[in-house]
Amino acid sequence: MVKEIERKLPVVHMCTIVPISQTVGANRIVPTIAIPHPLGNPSKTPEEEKALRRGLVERALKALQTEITEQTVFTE
Amino acid sequence: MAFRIVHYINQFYAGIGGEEKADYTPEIRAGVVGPGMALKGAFKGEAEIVATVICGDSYFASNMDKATADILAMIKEYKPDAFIAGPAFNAGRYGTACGAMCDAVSKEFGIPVISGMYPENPGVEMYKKSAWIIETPDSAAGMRKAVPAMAKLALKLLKGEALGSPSEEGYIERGIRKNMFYEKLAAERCVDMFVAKLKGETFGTEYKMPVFDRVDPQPAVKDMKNAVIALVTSGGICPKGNPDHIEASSASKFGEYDITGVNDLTSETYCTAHGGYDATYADQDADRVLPVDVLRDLEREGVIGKLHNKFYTTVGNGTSVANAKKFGAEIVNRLVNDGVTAVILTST
Amino acid sequence: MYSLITNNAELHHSVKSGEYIEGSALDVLIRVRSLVHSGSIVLTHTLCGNLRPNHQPFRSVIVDEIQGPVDLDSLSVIESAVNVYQSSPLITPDELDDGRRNDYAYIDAELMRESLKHYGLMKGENLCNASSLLVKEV
Amino acid sequence: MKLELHRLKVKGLKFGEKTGFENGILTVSKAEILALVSEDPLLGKNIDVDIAMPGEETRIMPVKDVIEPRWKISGKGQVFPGMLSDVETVGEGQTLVLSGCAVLTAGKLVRFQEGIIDMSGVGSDYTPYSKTCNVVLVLEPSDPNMDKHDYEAACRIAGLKTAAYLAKSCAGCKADTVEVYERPTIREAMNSYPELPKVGYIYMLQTQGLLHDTYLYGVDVKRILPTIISPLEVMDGAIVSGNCVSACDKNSTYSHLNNPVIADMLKRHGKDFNFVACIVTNENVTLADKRRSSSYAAKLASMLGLDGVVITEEGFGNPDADLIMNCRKCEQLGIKTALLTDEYAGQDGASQSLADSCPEGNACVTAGNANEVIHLPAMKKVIGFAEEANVIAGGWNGSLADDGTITVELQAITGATSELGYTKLGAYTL
Repeated sequence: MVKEIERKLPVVHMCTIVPISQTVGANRIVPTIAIPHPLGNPSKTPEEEKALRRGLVERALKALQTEITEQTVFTE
Repeated sequence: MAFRIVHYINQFYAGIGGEEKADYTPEIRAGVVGPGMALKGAFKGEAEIVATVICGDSYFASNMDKATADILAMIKEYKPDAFIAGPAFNAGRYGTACGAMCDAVSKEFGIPVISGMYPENPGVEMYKKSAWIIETPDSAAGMRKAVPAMAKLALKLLKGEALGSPSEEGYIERGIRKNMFYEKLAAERCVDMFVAKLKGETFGTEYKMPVFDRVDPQPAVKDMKNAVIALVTSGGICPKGNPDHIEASSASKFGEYDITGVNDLTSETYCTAHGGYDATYADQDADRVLPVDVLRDLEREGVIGKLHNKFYTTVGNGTSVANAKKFGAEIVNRLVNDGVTAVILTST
Repeated sequence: MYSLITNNAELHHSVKSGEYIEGSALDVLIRVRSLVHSGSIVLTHTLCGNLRPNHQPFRSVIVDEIQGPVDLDSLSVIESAVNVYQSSPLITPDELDDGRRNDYAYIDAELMRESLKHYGLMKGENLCNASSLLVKEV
Repeated sequence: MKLELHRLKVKGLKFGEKTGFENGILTVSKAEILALVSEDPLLGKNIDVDIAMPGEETRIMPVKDVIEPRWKISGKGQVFPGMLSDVETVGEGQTLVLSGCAVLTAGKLVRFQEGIIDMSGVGSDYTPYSKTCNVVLVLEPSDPNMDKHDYEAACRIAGLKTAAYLAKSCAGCKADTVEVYERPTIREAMNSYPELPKVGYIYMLQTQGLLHDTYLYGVDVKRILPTIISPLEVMDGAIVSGNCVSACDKNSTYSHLNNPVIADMLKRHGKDFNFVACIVTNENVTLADKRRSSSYAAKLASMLGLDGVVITEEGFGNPDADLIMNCRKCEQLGIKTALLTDEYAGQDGASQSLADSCPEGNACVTAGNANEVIHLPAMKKVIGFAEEANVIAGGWNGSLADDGTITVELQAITGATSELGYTKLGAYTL
């Protein structure tokens, strides 16, 4: 799905299992926390969780603003 | 006695109109219409087009079940010996409609069903296992080449003649494995292939391992402050109660939902349809999969121009490569039409 | 902590620790998948040998139950198994006559015997080798 | 290492007083065989010995194993070392082979153990053992509640004893043909044919547990680390099958003895490549074992400096993972691979054939789709238990029709999709 979107629009793939994202052809990849809750962590307080989520989304926006020529995993 | 063929075409090839007529409801006309003429010529009397079904691409896409049932009923009276749809070249919705009708006709009447498409057409991946799809160029310029090949394959299937390999007959490999006795023992064939590989010679593997191809990255977003960001997820997040009944695995559809005025996804309003992971945490707070709350903050703070008012969702669990391809193509078309700048795709 | 996830009742009662899943082989695999998603490691392959989902109704998998990041090998092995079981006809234990049910249960237990011993899960048997000293990459 | 195979061409079978061979006809003494086999207290009283000839309207089922009668007439050790005879290394000297003849063990073991061999009709096209003159042992346990391990071992030994005995009884006869095999030591091999690529054969053996086991010199291969073996030892029965399940792609002892991959690689040795070594490895249940054995086998291949290896899998399901691991690890060490396996692509051929895959596996031959359905005509004579058709893997309730016809998947036919490639069957993509 990510490949079809990439044909026309820049897309950042936020997912937990990076190798799968690479296999299906995503070019901008942001690793996330866990499969059942990629952008959250139930063991944290709601505020901590939202801050965690914000950090990941900001990294995604940074990825969208970065020129790349090949598959890139944004870890910070 | 000539074979009886029913031909399926869309509103454009029937000369009714383009996009503006894409909601044309199914109609059947006796005899030949549009590209049917070329087919008739190619049949040289061995087969004749007894009726042509015409249906608008948009109508078919949004009323697939009803359209299919209505068309099957229309076709029944003409007692066809074979069904030909298209050729659709690289037209996505037309190709998907041709494929879907071929699938339905072959299941209902058990007769040969043939279409013609460009390999990249989403209809190919979705229906190559239920229909014979002749490989065509990506535009109608290829009509002169596509039609004779479709006619020839149709006649071969009708006469029950043995078929050559996909490349010999000109159809796209359907991915169905059939047993056959070779000349040599499998052991000897394996050692032959081994020697060819060692010597760097070309060889044809007997079984192709599934492998993924690549797409080049898009250029970066220059002006994030005025960018329209859209959210798409394969994590199955949808309004409470899953109104469109997106399947928990091998999803056959995707959902489009409006989030105008929605600043936070709560357990009362949103849930997950996904069957591929423990849904407790997503059901408690769907923001853990679809970060609407954070993106609304970023929108308010002017970091991004706007969060697109619609998000798209499907269940990326066992969804076939074909469906994933179809959803992606359809979703990105709608986003481009809505002026979206870039997409955040979340997966579980 | 090593644990056997199985829908084979007799086998479940003969091991030290594990979870009995009332239902089909697919239900067992889905339970294992949730454990893998939260960090558990699959120790025995999730597909059985030589028997299709519509032949062998029993499925047993030994996992090392851990909370932590996803183990990629375990994830690929469990997802491929779930895919095989979801895309082929399925048979459940109660669909078989007793004779066949017992034979399939017996073979399922037999094929796990070696591994259950290796991971010290058989009741009345202590760990017979130093697998517990296995050092995993930290 | 030098081994001569002295082949006696068996064209016919008949019962008689004394087991012996004369101008193409093997006389089988039922009394001698029954006496030999019923020495084992684990076997029941009404065991039977029957014969089945190619072309007869005869069906044999369920078949546990197929063994070619062989007997060493000179050289160290004896056939089926560590299983039937001493553990001494075999693979040199002279071995008598009753070509065109096979011993079949038939009998109920567990309720899904299967294997059909039709001596004529469409079913006979799908098994190499419809072309051999078959001496069939129909076995049963002395006590129906006997432990299944013991009974499986008893059936295995009975088959091997009978096969060895038949060959031994013809030891005096002059061979119709003699094949001579000479194998260099690895050092010699390394210095020969410098212009040819050095290659090997990774020989995967089924080792999942009861009814899914294979033995090397009598050792359960589940317990070994991958090791090097000479093809000539394989010809003397160093590898014996204890695998009863999935009739189509389990390697019968017969197919081990006559391993067609080894035969073809020996034939092309010195022309297309320098066949240096055979590496046997297993297919265990735990992932740790699969990782350990595949890394070990790939390391052996790389230590030997091989340029390429042929890899054959046995069985399907979790063994697919071992095949892919062996392939990927060898390719990553720069060792080119060619794979030989079979497929489970569903009865419509539309499902994914293997449960695992890797991009490195770009050279793959298969012995066909084991799920394809076949309709077997009724046979006049059935040796064994026909009603098993309803319970065997590859069959289903109602497989056996009242008129004696059977509808089953190829999976139920012994050797139909042999992953040693002992069949001309294969598949293509429609």
